[in-house]
Amino acid sequence: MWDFPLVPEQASTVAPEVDHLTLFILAINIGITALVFALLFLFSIMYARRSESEVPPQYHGSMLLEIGWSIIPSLICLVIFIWGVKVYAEIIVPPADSTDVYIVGRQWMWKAQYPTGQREINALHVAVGKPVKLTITSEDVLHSFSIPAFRVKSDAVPGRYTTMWFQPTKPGTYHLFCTEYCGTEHSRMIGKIVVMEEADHQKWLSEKAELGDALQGRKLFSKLQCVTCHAGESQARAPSLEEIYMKRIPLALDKGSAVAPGTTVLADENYLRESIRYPSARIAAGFQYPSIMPAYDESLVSEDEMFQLIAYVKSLKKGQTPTRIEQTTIPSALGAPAVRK
Amino acid sequence: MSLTEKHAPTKGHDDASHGHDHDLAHHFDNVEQQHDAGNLGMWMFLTTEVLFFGGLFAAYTIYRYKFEKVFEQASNILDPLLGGVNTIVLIFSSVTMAFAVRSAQQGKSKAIVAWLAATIVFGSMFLGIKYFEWKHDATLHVFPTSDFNWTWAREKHAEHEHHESHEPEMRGLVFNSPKVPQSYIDKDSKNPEAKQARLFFFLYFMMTSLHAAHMVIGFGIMAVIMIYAWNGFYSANYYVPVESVGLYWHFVDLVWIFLYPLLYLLGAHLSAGH
Amino acid sequence: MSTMLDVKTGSGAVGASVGHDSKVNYLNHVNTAASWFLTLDHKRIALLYLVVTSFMFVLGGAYAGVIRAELITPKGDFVSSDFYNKSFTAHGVIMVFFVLIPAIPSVIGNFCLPLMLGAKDVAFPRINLISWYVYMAGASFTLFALISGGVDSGWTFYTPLSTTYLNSNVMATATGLFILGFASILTGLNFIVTIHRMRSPGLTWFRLPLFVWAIYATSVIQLLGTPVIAITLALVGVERALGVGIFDPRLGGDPILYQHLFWFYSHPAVYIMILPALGVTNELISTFSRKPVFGYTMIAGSSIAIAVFSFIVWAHHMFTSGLSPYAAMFFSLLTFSVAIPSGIKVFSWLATLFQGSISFDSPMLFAYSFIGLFTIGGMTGLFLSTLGTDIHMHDTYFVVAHFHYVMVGGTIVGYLGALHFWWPKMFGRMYAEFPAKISAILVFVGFNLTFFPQFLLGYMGMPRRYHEYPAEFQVLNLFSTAGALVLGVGYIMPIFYLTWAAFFGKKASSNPWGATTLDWTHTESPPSPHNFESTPVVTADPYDYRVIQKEGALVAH
Amino acid sequence: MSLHPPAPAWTYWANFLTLCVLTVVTWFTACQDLGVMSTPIALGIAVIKAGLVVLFFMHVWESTPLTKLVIFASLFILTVLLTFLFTDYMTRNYDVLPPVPAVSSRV
Repeated sequence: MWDFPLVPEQASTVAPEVDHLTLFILAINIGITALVFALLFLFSIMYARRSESEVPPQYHGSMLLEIGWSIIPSLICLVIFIWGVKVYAEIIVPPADSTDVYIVGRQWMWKAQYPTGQREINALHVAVGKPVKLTITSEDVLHSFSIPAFRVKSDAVPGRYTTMWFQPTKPGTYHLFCTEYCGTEHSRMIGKIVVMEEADHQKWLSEKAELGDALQGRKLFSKLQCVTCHAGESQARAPSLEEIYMKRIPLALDKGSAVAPGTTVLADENYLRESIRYPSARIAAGFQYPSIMPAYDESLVSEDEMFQLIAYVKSLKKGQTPTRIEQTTIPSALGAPAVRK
Repeated sequence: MSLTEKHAPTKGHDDASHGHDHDLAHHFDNVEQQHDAGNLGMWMFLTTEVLFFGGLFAAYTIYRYKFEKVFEQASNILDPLLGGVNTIVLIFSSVTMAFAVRSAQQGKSKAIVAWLAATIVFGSMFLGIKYFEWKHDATLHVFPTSDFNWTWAREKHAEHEHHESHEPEMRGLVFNSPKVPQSYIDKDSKNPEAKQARLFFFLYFMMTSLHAAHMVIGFGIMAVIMIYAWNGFYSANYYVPVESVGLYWHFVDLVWIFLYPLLYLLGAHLSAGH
Repeated sequence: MSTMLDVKTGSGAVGASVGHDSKVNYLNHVNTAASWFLTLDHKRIALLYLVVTSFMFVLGGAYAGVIRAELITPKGDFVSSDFYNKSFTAHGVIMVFFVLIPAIPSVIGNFCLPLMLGAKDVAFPRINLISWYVYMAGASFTLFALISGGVDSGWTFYTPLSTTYLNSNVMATATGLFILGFASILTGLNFIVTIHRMRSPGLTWFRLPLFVWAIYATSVIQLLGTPVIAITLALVGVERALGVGIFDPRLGGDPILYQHLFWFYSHPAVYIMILPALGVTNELISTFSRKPVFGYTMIAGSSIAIAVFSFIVWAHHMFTSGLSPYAAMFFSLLTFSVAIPSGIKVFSWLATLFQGSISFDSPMLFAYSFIGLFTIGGMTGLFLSTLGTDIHMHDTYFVVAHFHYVMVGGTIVGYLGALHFWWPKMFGRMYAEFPAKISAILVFVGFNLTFFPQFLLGYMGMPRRYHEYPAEFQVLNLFSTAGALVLGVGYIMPIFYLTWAAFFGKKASSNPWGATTLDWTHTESPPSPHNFESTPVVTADPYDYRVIQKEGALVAH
Repeated sequence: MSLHPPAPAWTYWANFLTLCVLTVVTWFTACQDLGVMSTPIALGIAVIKAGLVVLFFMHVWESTPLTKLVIFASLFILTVLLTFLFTDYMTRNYDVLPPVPAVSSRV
């Protein structure tokens, strides 16, 4: 009964960073708290009332002391803040070579899907030493994807994407919690993060393989007739999507709008998503407002399908836009589907 | 909310015999203290009102930033001319209110009643115009309920602009909203801008109805004060309630001064050419 | 000279100063039901508040009991998850809105403020009474919501859960809180005007007792913050009723905006709770060490600084909620600004004790307890304002422990200290010192036993609002529940001995503690219906213990 | 005795006329297409109008510094609410810091 842990496992690259900062703040905490308690104790003994008519010296303050205990804590706070931002930057900025995994939360389960098509529920299998970037959304209410062993957490917000990343350092099984209260079965919206050796993870991936996300997205791209306008030609009625991901897109200026000239937008997942759900929201320069593109809401493109479309757009290289009549071969970059056993 | 804290001489705590003068509540030392306390209290109350409407203004600002174009188009549905006329009517009621307070400062009780009555008349005129605006809004299906239809609203609004035909529906007091055909509902359900426009109209109705509610409450307070004034309750030494309702009414005016450009004028330029 | 000595013991032997047996006081001058329920006397209104907030505290505590009992085992075997969720919601709503926010301002503030200012009453006695009835109306709605099925949104009412997905009594609760907001606003308004306009001759701003400064700062927050939560809850209500999507992403709205508006009030609300307790502590530390509060100006200024800063830090509740990282850094930096004035206060109290003449009466024990718990609560706040560590600790039990240290260890302990301090003034009778000391110690020990393990749980990653939890967290949860039992006993004891003392305790003198503020030096215990025989004229600083000695002003009326 | 001598009546009428003129001006400018300037102009006129109402109808022109402080405090907090909200909304679409080099080169 007495062997219970007091510190969670350190299983990601940021975990030691967070723990170092925690220890630093803890040291300051203990230092000041101990000082306060010690002085309380000391003064209580030294200055306990000796006689009922005792009148202690009546003085009102000391400018030096007061300035001292305003300035010194301020400086300490500044140090903590700067260190905190440094660790925060590590926590939120994923490395360029991260693997994407898409997470959809709903009452009361987590769905994960890999770009290569594997799907799982309330679990996430990842390889040790490989950075993973999660793109998270929710189908209903707010949730929060929390892995204490990795010291990372991000809310799942319906209607938009949030991201987080981690790089596991230790094989094992760790807790996955929903930490944003989401209704009756909130405490059952839990799961496990399984960190495997890379070879095991590859094996696991191939066992679970299905049609890749990008490939699924390509099918949708044809089925929804996106290709009719996004033809990848300069005369097309809609912008080419080739290699558009993470580019800066100049925005169209239209009458009466407050968009300043030269405004650009980063074509990240959130922008791609917005352009599918609300095409007129931010239109690329050179195209008409309102957009001729119909808006694709949840009934036309579900959150899962949205991830597939985005995966496809992200994978789209120069000259790979399919022609209107399907005849090109499947680009190899999309992760050829493994055959199910 | 009138900060009426004066006690009639026989009421209040049971020490009315302290030799206070007639206009002074027992716990104050003199009439200046009493007046300053009442005045400060009313200003404090108005600060909470600023923040009360401030929450809505914050929501408005954020959504206007996010859905700028749709907010302009939605604003264009409203009639800036009617809004402008209403602005002037409301400002005029503020003038009459200012004169009511001025009469109170001079200790002219009957004049207070007259000016307050004028304020209520012009305030009611404002609400009357508002009523006909809302009635027109009902025909356009812009009430932000499930009945809202953006496609319909834009189409009907364009028709109105071309024919200049406000007249027929202005008759009668009953709200009358023709049924929207299914095709419009289908169109709306595929158009996310409909949701954004609905947000604009939600904010529009929320803000204007909250404003109107404040006016109606103001009428009630004014009515009570008119009765007191008629009976000579106020004097040049004691007129905090009149002054307070005056501050309140001017505040209501202030809110409208900001609502007018934010709600009505935002999209006025879109139909500038017609 | 030696009266102080006698008076201090609070025994019946202080005949010299106590001749009030036959005197008329605010408690006995008239005693019909109407004289209580329609009273305009700030002292009686304070007692009305005392009764209802105490009732609410017991009710909220009972819900806490349900939570702690459920968490004894990792499995959800004591109550259903639905009832568990309703319990923590009820616990939060009742404790935050009906106990912590009104407790010190409405009970202690209402009672002491005019006494400390040398005024006959607050500026607007009728509005004072109205605000109590508004409180009752709000409480009725909320209790109705709880009785008729409860509400399970959490006290934060996060959208879109509260607006679209729940079918419990969100509407009734939101209505109750909307109404309650006006009680808070009216009280704050009344206090500010009172402090500005009702001070005695000679009582300049820098001669005010520091409790008055704290109440002033609190009232500013109440006035400026509360209307925002009122309109936000109104929006939630309208959205629920009409299905408008102002906070619902499916209808174009933004759930994060709700959090912004909610915390714009609810973060300052934390200071509505803690500032008055900080003010009380100034009075206690000074009185029981017979020294002027060290750094008066800085303490007064820090109360105002906390009130202003409280409005610029709200988004630190949202670091993981999809806030822009730039905004996160901005708010993290600003958040540290609140730490400085809080630190100033703690250090100043220590300096006040230095070279003092410290006596350990029960109010002082609560004040000590307050300093200790507030220090721990405040210092652990550093983890949560720091971005790098907050990401891990957000929405875990670490946060729960932190805010309980501040809001319970701070506010409730400060409130208990204030009750013990002013009880003789309120009822003219002394309570038994021994059980009071036991209670103070039990509260301190029980509190730490309950909430310290939760820091560890939180760092381990246990999320808050969990009905079931992984088995490895059980040991710490057992500690916590055991501590809650001790804490419960510590809380229940005062209800008995204080109530008993109010009716049957030994008569108290007008200034049993040897305090120096007007409420002690110039009024009877209990005060007469109009507080002062004649308007007092103030000629000295608030905490000068020599003056008292020299002039024997203890008994001078 | 009177607590406050009343202001001359013509000040109220002059104020009223100015407010009416400003209302017409704001209506007229709003109907022109002024691009990004239209909202600042409309709000600027609204602020002037509000100022006139506050200063003369509400007698702040001749009021105590305390009243002015109260007004300042409420407007200050309102400004904090409106501007600080934008620290979030205006920076949401920024690049999230420069991308970090690939892990392989870091470890």
